[in-house]
Parts: sequence; C-alpha cells; structure tokens
Amino acid sequence: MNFDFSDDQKMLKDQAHKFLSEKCTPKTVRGVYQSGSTFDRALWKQIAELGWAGTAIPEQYGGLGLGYLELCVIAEELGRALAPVPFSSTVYQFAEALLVSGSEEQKQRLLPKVAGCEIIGTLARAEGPGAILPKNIRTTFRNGKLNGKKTAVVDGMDADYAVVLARGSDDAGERGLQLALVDLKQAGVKRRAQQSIDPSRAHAELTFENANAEALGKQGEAWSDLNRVLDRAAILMAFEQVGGADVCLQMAKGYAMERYAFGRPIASFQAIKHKLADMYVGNELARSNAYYGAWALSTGARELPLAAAAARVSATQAFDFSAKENIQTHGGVGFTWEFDCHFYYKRSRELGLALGPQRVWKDKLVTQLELSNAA
Amino acid sequence: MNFDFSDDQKMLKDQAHKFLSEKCTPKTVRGVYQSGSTFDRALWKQIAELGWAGTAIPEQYGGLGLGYLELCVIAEELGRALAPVPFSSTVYQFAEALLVSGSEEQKQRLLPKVAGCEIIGTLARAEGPGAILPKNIRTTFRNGKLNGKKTAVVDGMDADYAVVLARGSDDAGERGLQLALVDLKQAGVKRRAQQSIDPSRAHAELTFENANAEALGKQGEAWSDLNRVLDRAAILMAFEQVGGADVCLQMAKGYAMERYAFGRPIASFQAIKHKLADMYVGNELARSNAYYGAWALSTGARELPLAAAAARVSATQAFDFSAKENIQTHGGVGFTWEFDCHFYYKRSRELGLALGPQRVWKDKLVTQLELSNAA
Amino acid sequence: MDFEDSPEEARFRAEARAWLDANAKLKTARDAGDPLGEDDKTSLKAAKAWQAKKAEKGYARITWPKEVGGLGGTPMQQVIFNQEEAKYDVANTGAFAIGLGMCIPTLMAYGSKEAIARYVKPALRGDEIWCQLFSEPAGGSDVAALRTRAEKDGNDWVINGSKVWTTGAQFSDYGLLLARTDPTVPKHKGLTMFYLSMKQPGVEVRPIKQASGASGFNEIFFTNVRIPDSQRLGEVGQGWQAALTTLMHERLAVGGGTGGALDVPQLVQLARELELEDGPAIKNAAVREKIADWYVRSAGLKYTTYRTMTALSRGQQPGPEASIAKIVVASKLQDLSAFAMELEGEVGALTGEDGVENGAFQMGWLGAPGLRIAGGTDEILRNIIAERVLGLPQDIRVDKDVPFNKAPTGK
Amino acid sequence: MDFEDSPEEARFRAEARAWLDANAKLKTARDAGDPLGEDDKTSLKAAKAWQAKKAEKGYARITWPKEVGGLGGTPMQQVIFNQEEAKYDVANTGAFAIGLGMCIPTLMAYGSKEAIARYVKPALRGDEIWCQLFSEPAGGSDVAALRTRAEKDGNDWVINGSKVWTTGAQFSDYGLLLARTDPTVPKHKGLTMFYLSMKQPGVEVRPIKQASGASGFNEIFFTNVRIPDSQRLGEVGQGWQAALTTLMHERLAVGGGTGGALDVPQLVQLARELELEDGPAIKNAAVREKIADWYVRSAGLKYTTYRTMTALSRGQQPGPEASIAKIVVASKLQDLSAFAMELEGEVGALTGEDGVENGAFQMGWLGAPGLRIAGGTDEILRNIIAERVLGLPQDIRVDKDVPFNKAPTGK
Repeated sequence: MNFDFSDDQKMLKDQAHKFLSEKCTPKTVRGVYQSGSTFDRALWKQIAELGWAGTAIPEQYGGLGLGYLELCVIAEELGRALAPVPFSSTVYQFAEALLVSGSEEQKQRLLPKVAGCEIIGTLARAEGPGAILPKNIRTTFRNGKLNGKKTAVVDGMDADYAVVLARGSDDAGERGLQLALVDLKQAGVKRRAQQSIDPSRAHAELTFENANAEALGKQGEAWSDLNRVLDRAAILMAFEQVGGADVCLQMAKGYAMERYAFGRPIASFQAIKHKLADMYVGNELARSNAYYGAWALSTGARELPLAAAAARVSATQAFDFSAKENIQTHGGVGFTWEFDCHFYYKRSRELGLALGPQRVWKDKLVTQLELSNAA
Repeated sequence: MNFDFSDDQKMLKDQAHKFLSEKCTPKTVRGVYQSGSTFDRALWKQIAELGWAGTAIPEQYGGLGLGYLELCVIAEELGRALAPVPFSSTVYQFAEALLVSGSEEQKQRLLPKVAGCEIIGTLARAEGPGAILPKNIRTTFRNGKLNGKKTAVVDGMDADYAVVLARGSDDAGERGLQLALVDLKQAGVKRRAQQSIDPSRAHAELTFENANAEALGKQGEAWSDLNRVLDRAAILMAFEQVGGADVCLQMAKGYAMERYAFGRPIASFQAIKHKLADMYVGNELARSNAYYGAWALSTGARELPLAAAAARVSATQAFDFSAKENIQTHGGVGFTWEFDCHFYYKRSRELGLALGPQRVWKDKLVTQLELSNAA
Repeated sequence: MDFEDSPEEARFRAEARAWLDANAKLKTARDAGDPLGEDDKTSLKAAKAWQAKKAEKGYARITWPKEVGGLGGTPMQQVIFNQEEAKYDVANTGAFAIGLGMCIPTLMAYGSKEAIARYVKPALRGDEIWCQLFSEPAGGSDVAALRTRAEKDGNDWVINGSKVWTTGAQFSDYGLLLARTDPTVPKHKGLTMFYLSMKQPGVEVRPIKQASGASGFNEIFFTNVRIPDSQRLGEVGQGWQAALTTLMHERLAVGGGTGGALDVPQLVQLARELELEDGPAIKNAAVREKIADWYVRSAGLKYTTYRTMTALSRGQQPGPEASIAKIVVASKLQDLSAFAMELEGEVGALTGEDGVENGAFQMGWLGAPGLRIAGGTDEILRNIIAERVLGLPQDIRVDKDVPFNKAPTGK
Repeated sequence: MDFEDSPEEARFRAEARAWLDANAKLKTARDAGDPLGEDDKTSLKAAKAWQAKKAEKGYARITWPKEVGGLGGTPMQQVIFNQEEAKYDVANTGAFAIGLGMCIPTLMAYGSKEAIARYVKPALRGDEIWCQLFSEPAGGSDVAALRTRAEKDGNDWVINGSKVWTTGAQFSDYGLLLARTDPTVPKHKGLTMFYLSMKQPGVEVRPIKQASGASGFNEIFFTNVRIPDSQRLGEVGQGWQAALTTLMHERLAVGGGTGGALDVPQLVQLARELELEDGPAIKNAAVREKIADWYVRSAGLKYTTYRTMTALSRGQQPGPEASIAKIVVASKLQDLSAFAMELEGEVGALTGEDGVENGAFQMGWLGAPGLRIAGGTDEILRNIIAERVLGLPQDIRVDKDVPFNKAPTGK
C-alpha cells in the first residue's frame, strides 16, 4: 500500500509552493482584478521558465515527461494560489486534447510550444446555456473551414489556438462531430471579451467566419475523445479545487482564532468549530478522491472515468462549501472587496462550472457504477 | 386578513388536547407496541363518543358537518398524541373516498357508520414496491368480483371495508382503472398481518379471491378521483405530522434544559441551540403550509392540489428532521426502548410513506407550478 | 379562515387606494417584473418628493400619533398601505427606512421635547435623513463591544473612533450614535447614546466596496467631533438599553423585506427555457426536487407572514417570522442561484449583459453571502431564535462582569 | 503511487494466507454478501476456539510484544492480517475487541507484573472476556462526570453505583472500572481506575433494549462490591489519565469499523429493481444525484483509509479518518436508508420478512440514530476534529476548577 505521493513529488510540491507564495500572492490576483487585464503575464513568464506546462508532456514532444502525479501536485499549488494564468486551459485541456487526438505531426508541431508556454491554448465547447449536446452543436467544420460561434471560452481572449467542437458532416448526432484545431490569430476569427463571475479567469466569445482550421482526431470519435480529455482535465482541476478549499479552511481558522467576540475567540464557539470541522471533513474526502483520480490518471487505469467523476464532484462540493463558509466565518469583513475571501468564492464557482457542472459528472459517475456493477 | 383558526376552532383544539393528554399518553402507545394489538380499542371507543370521525361529514350523512378546519385541529392533536387508532385510514381516506366518488346510496349507507366509528375503513393501493402506476395495477374488478392482492394496507387487519384500486376493463392504462368498495368480512378476502416500522400503525396484506365488491365512482375517473382523495388526506395528515414535529421539539427542548454536561445545561451549547432553532424554523414553515392547505381544503379552492403537495412535503420534512434530531439531542437514552423518542421517529417515517413518499408529492407540486405558471 | 379584510381594513384600503390613485399611477407589467430591483436607483430627489406627499396625509408613518405627523393608525393599516403602495409606480423611499424605523423612534423615546419638535417632522417628510451608527470593526456580532469613545469636555462630548456597515451615511444629515463613555465598567454598562450632525467637521464618510462590487455601506471616521451634552439620549451609561429598542426595530426591518425578486418562479422560468442531457430542464427529476424543496420554504415563509399579519390585525404582537425569514431566504438565495448557474452550464460563469437573463442568478449568488451576514449572521439569528423564541439559556459569557478595558481581545 | 504491498508486506501477507489456508476455509459468495452481518450471531464458543488458534501463532494481537503473546509486528501487519482473515469463513471475534483493544492495554500500562502475567494471556486466547465500565447515566458525552463511588474500607474498595452502554457485559469475566474516589475535588481529579470480576456478588447485569429492538448494550449495577486495593490501576486520583489512553483506543476502534454492509451498491441494486413514475429508478435524475452524492463520500472515506494505511506502512501515525469516518457513515446510513424506503414507496413501511430485501434498509434506518450517538455523538466528534485536528480552543469549561460535588447539575 503506497497511496501517497513520493518524496520527490512532495519536494516538487514544496518548491512550487515556495515559488508561488512569493510570486503569486493575493496581491497578484487583486492586480488582475483591478487592472482589468486577462491574466498575469509576468507570472506566466516565470512559470514558463520553470517548465511546469511540460510536466506531463513526453520528452519527445519537448516536455519534461515527469508524469501526471507531478502535474497534480503543481495543480494543487496553482489552486491554492488562485494563479491568474491560462495554465488549466493550455495544459489540462489543450495539451491533453493534442495527446488524446492529435496526429504525430500535430503533436510534434505544437506540444513543444505548449511545454515552453510559447503558446496559449484552450478548448471551445459551449454555444449557449444548458447542456452541451451533440445534436445542438451548430458550429461547422467543412473542407478546412470553421464557421460558427462559441461562448464562455476560458482564456479565449489570449489563446493562440483552440480545439473546437464542431459538426464535420451532415450526421446530426454524435457521429457527425469533429474536433477542429484552429489558429485564432487570423482574420476569420473574431473575439469578444465576456464578463465573468471570476475576473481572474477571463472568458470570451469566439466567432468563426470561414476560419482556416485542421481536423484533430477522427470524425465520429470527437465526442468520446472529448470526454477522455475532460476526464483527465477534471482530475487535474480537482487538485486546484482541493488546494483552494484547503486555503479557505486555513483562512477561516486563522481569522476565527484571532477574532474575539463576547470576550473569547470566535473559534471557541461551537457554531464555528463545527462549521470548520465540516469543512475539514469535506476537504479530506475530496483530497482522497483526488488522490485516487491521480492514481488512475497516472496509470491509465480502467477506473479513470469513475475516478475522474468522483474527484470532480467531491472537489467541487468541498471548494463550494469551504469558500462560502469561509466568508461566513469572517462575517462582514469577509464580504468586503479588501479581504481576499471573495477571490476564493468566485474561483470556486468558476472551476465548478468549467468542464461542466456537477450534474453532468454525477450522471457520468452513476453510469460508470452501472457498468462496473453490471460487470 | 384572517389566516388563523377561529376561537371556536381553537376551543375545539384545546378540548381535543385535554382529552388526549389524559386518554392517550405515551403509555397508551407503548401499550399497543407491547401488547402486539393493532390499535387501542378503548381509545377508539371514546373517540367514537366524541363524534370526531364525523367532524367534516355533512349532517345529512350522520356527521356533525362542522367542516375541515375543525377536522384539521383534531388531526393535529391526534398527531401530537400519536393516537394508535385507525382514524386517518377511516376518516381522511375511506370517508373522503366515499364523499368524492360515492353514490348517494353508498354515502347514505356507510358515512353514518363512519361518523359513529361503527366501521373502520381504509384505502388499498399498493401491490408492490416502487411507484404505484396505473399500468401496473393487476388487481381486477369484473362483474362484481374482485381478484388480486394489495400490500401495506394501513389498518388492513381491522378494516371492515376497503376502497380498492383495481382494473375494471381491458384498458391497460389509467382509463381502465376502477375504484371498488369491498366488505372485508367475507370468505373471498384473506388478510395477513405485516410487520411495520411503526408497530402502532398496523399494516396488512389483503388477498381477494372472487370477493364480492361494488363499483365506487365511474370507471375511467378512478385515477383522478383517487388523487383528489389523496390531496385531501395529505392536508389532514400534514396536521398530524405538524403536531408530531412540534412535540419532538418540545421533548428535545425539555430534555436539553434539564440535562447537564460539563457543568451546564446542554441547551446552552450552540450545537444544541442551533439544532433546535433549525427544528423550530422547519416546523413553523410546515405549520404555515398546512394552514394554507386547510384554507384550500375548507374552501375547495382551485389551489387545493398545490396546497396539498406543499403541505405534505413541508410537513414530512419537518417531522423527519424533528424526530431524528430529537433522538440525537437526547443522546444514548433517546435511543432506548424505555424513552418515547423512538415512537415519534417511527411514526414520522410511517406517515411520510403512507399516501406516497415525498418524491411523488414534489413531482405533483411542480406540475401544479407549471400549470399556474403557464396560466 | 380567509384572506379578506375586516370591514375597517377594507375601508382603510379603499381610502389608501383612492389617495394613491389621485397621487400616483399604477405600475405597468414592465416596472412590476423587475428582478434586479432597478428602482433602488430612483433618485433621492424623487424619493423626498413622494415622502413629503405621504407625510402631508399622515401616510409616511401610519402608526405614529397624529401630533408627530403620523396617522395614529394600526400596524395592520401600515401593512395594507404598503401592499397598495407597492402596486404603484412611485419612488422607493427606502432611504428613510432606517431613520424612521430605528433612529427617530429612539429619539422620540429618549429625546427632549425640543429635540422631538425639531427633528421628527423633517425626518418624516424626508427633508432630513438619518443613519444609525452602532456597528464597528471591533464589534460585529458583538455590537456592545464597540470602542468609539465619547469623552466629556466641559459641557461637550468629544467623539473619536470609527463605525462601519452604515447604510445611507453618504446622504444622511444626522446620525444616531452609540459610543463608549466609560471603558472601566463592563461592556454594556459603559455605553451612552447620542445624535449628531453628519455634516460637521471631523466626520468622514467612506464607501465600503463589497465582494459583489456594490457599495451599499459606509465606514465613518470621527476625529475630535464635538457635540453638546444636549445631544445625549438617555442617561450616561444607559446607552445599551436605548440601543436594544433600536435593534429590535432593525431585526423586524431586515427580517421583513428580504431576498428580492429572485426565487422559485425565476428558476421555473429558467428551467422551462433550458435543455439538459435528458430533455427540458423542467422535466428533469432532480431539478423538480430542488424546485419543490425551495418552493415549500418560500411558501412557508409567505404564509407565516400571513399568520403574523393576522395577529397584527387582531392587535396582537408580531410572530417569529421576522427572525426566521432571513435565515431561510439568504441560504435559499445562495443555493438556488448556484443551482441555476449549474443549469446554465459553462455559460453560468458569465455575468452582466453576457449572462443569461443579464446575469440575474449570478448577481443573486454574488450578493447572497452579504445577506447571510448583514443585520445579524445566520449564527446570531439562530441564537436569537433559541434564546428569545425557545427560551434556551445564553451561552457562557466570560466578559459579562469584566471591565471593558480588561476583557480579553486577543490583542 | 500504487496499491501494492512492499516486499516485507507481501511476505507477511503470504505467511498469513498460508496459515489461514491451513486453519480455515475461504468464504463462499453466500457468506460474503451478508448485508445484515448475520455472523455476529456466531456462538461465543466458536469465537473462543478461533481466537485461541490465532493466539498460538501470535496472530491474535500482532502488534503486541512476543513476551505477552503477540507477534511483535507492525500496525500495517495487523491491517494485512485483518484483510486476509476477512476473506475466510471464520468466527467473528468481535467479543474480544474491547478487552484486547482497550482494557488489556490499560492493564499492561498500569498493572502490576503479577496482574499482567495473570490476565493478559487468557484474554488474548479468549478464555477470559473483558468489558469497559466508564459510561454512566449521569455521564454521557461528559464521561468524567461519572458518579459511581469507590470508597476505601481497610485494604479494600467498596463500589456502589451503576454503569450503562456496556458492550458484552453479559458474557464478560472482568471489567475495567473507572470510579470516583473523591467527590470533593474537580471532576477529572477525583477518579481512579480499577479492574474487577464481573462474576462476583453485588454485580448485576441488565440488558438495555434499544429503539431498534436490539439489545447490544447493558446496564450494570454495583451494590457494595468489594475489591482489594491490588486491583487498582495507577494512582488514586489518576484515573482520568488512564482512561484517556483507553478512550483514544475506543475512538480508533469505533471510528474504524462502521456502517456495515449497507451502502451505495445496495442502493444501486434497489434502484435497478424498482420502477418509478418516469421509468426505472436507476434512470431517475434525482436518484442518480443522490447515489453520486453518497458514492463520493463512501469512496472518499475508503481512500482516506488507504492514505492512513500508507502512513502506517511507513511507520507514521494514523491519520484523521478515525474521527471523520463515523460522522460520515452514520448520517449517510440514516439518509440513504430513508431514501431507499421512499423509493420502495408505501411498501417501504414494511420490515422483517415483509420488507423489501428482508427490510435491510428499514433495519439500517432503525439502527442509524444509535450509530450517530454510540462511541461519541456527531457533536462530540466535531468537537474532537475542531480541537484535536484543527487545534481550535475548547469551549468554556465552567466546571473545570469546581469540586465535583459543587458543580452545577440542575438537580
């Protein structure tokens, strides 16, 4: 039984933690909030130097080829720091899409640039509110041309490339879908910045008018490929969520210990003690589910889809609860712009919606249970 | 604005309260638990003398013709006392079925006997676990003969008559259903006692083999008639549930005030205070929803189905929560057979399942919202 | 049991309606269905004009005696007037609520004849606006732990310190101030109540920016603000008793009007419009469960209010709903908005014009944490229900008999 | 990261398996899938026989030193043996768990050489069974508030009073007794630890009937029970220190094995079989939500245990899961069973042979309130997490420095 990260992985985590607690303080996040910029370029540049983006990218594609466990520990630290950089879009989604569906040539061409943070990539799925359903995808990809509109694309204003879920044939269903790889720096692509509940995670609407694009993966496999990408991304993002939830508990604890009311620290009141105990329980469960996801991801285990759904649901619930009850523990000041609590509250929701809401993942989870149970 | 019971109705409630706190103590309930008898005959006899069963039965059918508001206040008191008598089956369900679907002759024949508690009646719907669906009703009623099996029939061992949901034609759906009125004291009817989670509410399996029965109401209207009966019963039972929930809060409060731990009454610990506050909030909301149901029932308002569903869901949730947290507040002794807490815990669940679980009523509620919202 | 007015109530409602018809016009569907409460933005000027009009007729404060400009009416008549007024497209007079609901009643209870004669009518007409100066950074849920000092200097008091979470201070003319006049006695015994002009030197008002981006509250800083002893309300050291009256009014006020327009109907509407994996959201069993759960809470609150109004119309005391309303509404708003955002999917992360329904649910979700705190946190309100409604004992109070300047503060 | 044994662990597992193969036979599917834990009913006789067999080999208590009949092994080896043993159709030796898990370790820590020589081995072999006598009607969550008196009389102690919630007392030979030897000093300072024979005059054992109908616990009454001073464990007045060791073990014990077999898989199975208004229950979106919610809690606990076992196998301290497990499992059992009963509909009110799956969910629901209380209530466990794991301060203790017989009791 060795269900924990190795000493090397923990060392990597400590390094990441040291680096980020210096270079990515709440001030950094506040900077992005107030400057109206879409992310922190200085921080992104330093992350590039550290090579984090290439952690799980094989060496033959210019990555460090360390593996997913290493990427998980970095993700947790990025989550703790609420790092305002396009890391998750580029690394968890764009790079994974290339690894899952890309041709050898496409990987050779783009993954080295990802590993070096020379390019920013993202995934464009949604076209409107509600579920993302194959039959409703109206963006088309025909003869190398992409037409249509995608909304709520994370880091869409800054991305150089996007993987776009499009319809590649007349088949109105799942089989007609095609993933298209598109260079966003061309005339056929219009971008419009959209207001996000989390100003440190910029969203955009992308409009394609006969934009040149190339196929990524086989038609007919787009939907299943996409879900494989989302499973991997969900596990990595679960570590960001677990990291964020953990910070919320620490903030709430720290404040409750120093804040006095009625002549005693509010941390001595049962209402606060039990609230924090509940946060702790939820965070521990989420962490354990995330660890299992990390194991499944790193070994490519058969259980990956179930592990991903469980990690996703558990981490989303934990971060939601810890973020909102952290504000509640702080009371009035916790709801002020000056305090940092709201950064976590907003990020918890944003991460909980990116990659799709809990509902979708709960449904996937039970589908997996039905399969395993039937087996 | 006069959203409260009248002084006369409150006086009736006080009288019922005085009577039951003398004649139906927890000892009475314990008696039924331990004697293994199905209900308390002495209490039933006294209730007969008070004429409670006829409260809402029109005078021309031998009732007092007081009305439903009066029946509601009695129901709340019966709920407080956990009265182990076949009142709800006979009055809320059987009598209401007669009033909704019965012919003049049937009403003349049976309602006076109900009003005088000379007969016990019940409603037989379920044939197995899961939802009760028209297409799954296998009990048949043809040419005056009833054949089939009903399960979990409350007070089925003691009932003289039952209203049975049966299939009256070859139509496999809702239109083929027929309510049958059957005298259970005949050779064609076999009864088998079933173990219930609430020993003070006896359940039975009824088997019909060419039992003589008569039609109640028109074929094709059986399903909608049945739902009208259930709506009325749900409101009346909601008052029993609200009464029970209220007692749980009082018990928990009383114990928490006198029980000392760590040198202080446990009622001074926030974990207990907030638990009881949550009970109070839930109970107040349930009471208010039940009052609205009472208004709708007494005026036959268009809102009756919505009011019934809301009263049912709200009261079920309140009683569930208060009953289980009352045990928790008591700690170990609350889980002993000697203490009375478990009577309420068991009754809360039994009432929550009789007339169908929350799920069904939530679905009805939203259906009503869709209609009103569309209007 | 019915929802009808008593004959007297019906007569009063008719009068009120007649007067409103003569002085305002009914709302159009447009004004009515305004989820974001746009009308909060109505200019102060319009508010003052409408308030003055109501004051002439005695409708500005129906329960107040005629001598001070009220109508000498019943609480139920106030409710009826509010119901009717809500149907008309009139200015939102919320800016006067705190002054008339909390400050002036305290002034009338503790102020001199001269003070009452001088301040009540202008406040009632909306010519002068009052704010409440109790909360402090050091206070929070423990209001009585406030530190703002009032020191006697000749016949004056000199105020130094700061207040926080003050609503409407930016446009207030006067403030009701609770200050510490003796730090050497236990917390509750060293407080004194005053009133003062918000326009005088040494008073600085700074808006507080909230997590939601809005700025509904202010911080106030007092630097050597001098006020005459004549502006003291009640005895020196008796400030807490005065404050309790004020706070009791606040609970009723905040408890009463909460949640705003975002509730089950909006969620049902959204669910009708959205498609989920298995079809229309409104047909999804999980969505229906949630809708029903929230509906029974909303409906339960509504009918609890009806029970209270019934008590009022019978001349009895208001019921418990003031204290339960906010607990129910605030959490419901937070959960319901979050759920709606999940129905919207990834697009749920968009707000403002980019959001579904102009980000209505996003706004609700962003504001909800504030609602769970303002005017008493969920935790404080549960204490209040436990202690005042259920009669459970207070928690242990270690600071009760300790001189304020000796009580533990962790500092 | 992997779930493999280390080489040493693998070697030990192989040894254990070999020994088990030689001494027992593997479970059949039938024994394995026993939701109601029928095997609790296995007779004491079979349990003693199996325990003796394990003791010969040192498997009865692997972490104990060889001198006292253990194997001198690691906690991880104990875990491995338990995993393997669980695969075999052997008698349930739960009857010895409290004695070996709590009582004997306390005896070994505080007992005389003679006492250890006399009692440890027979307990280990299951020849003698021990029970723990701490809880009292007056105690409950506040264990140290116990009232059972031990008064010195010559060289003996005379015990009077009663204990409650004692597991296995009906078949126990000895008991570990915490009693009050001095009521004039504060609560924790007046306690002393003893052990005594449960078979001697003046000791009466009465079963407690629970709300579920079961009787797993007992009440014990002591009437002038005399025990020699040699049966005292630790110094007079030092009983609480001794008890803390014992209780720490209890938390681990209760925290560890909880919930029983009723969990998500059984619910999924039920949902596959039942039809709801809109089709198969397993396809109902609301049902799927619930299943997912409970699954992530079950899975989270399972993997938390793996993390703890990893810590163990690295020779580190056990993690926090002992304290979180019961909070999670008890409420989940209560909610999940109640939900299952609602899926069953009106038939959900039936239990025993009349119930679906022989009333498995009904049994779970009836037992759940006890699980939320036994071995530390939800509330106490949250205090423990808050104080011991998160390091938050204790609540105010008004009885801390008060003589026990002067502390408020409300009587």
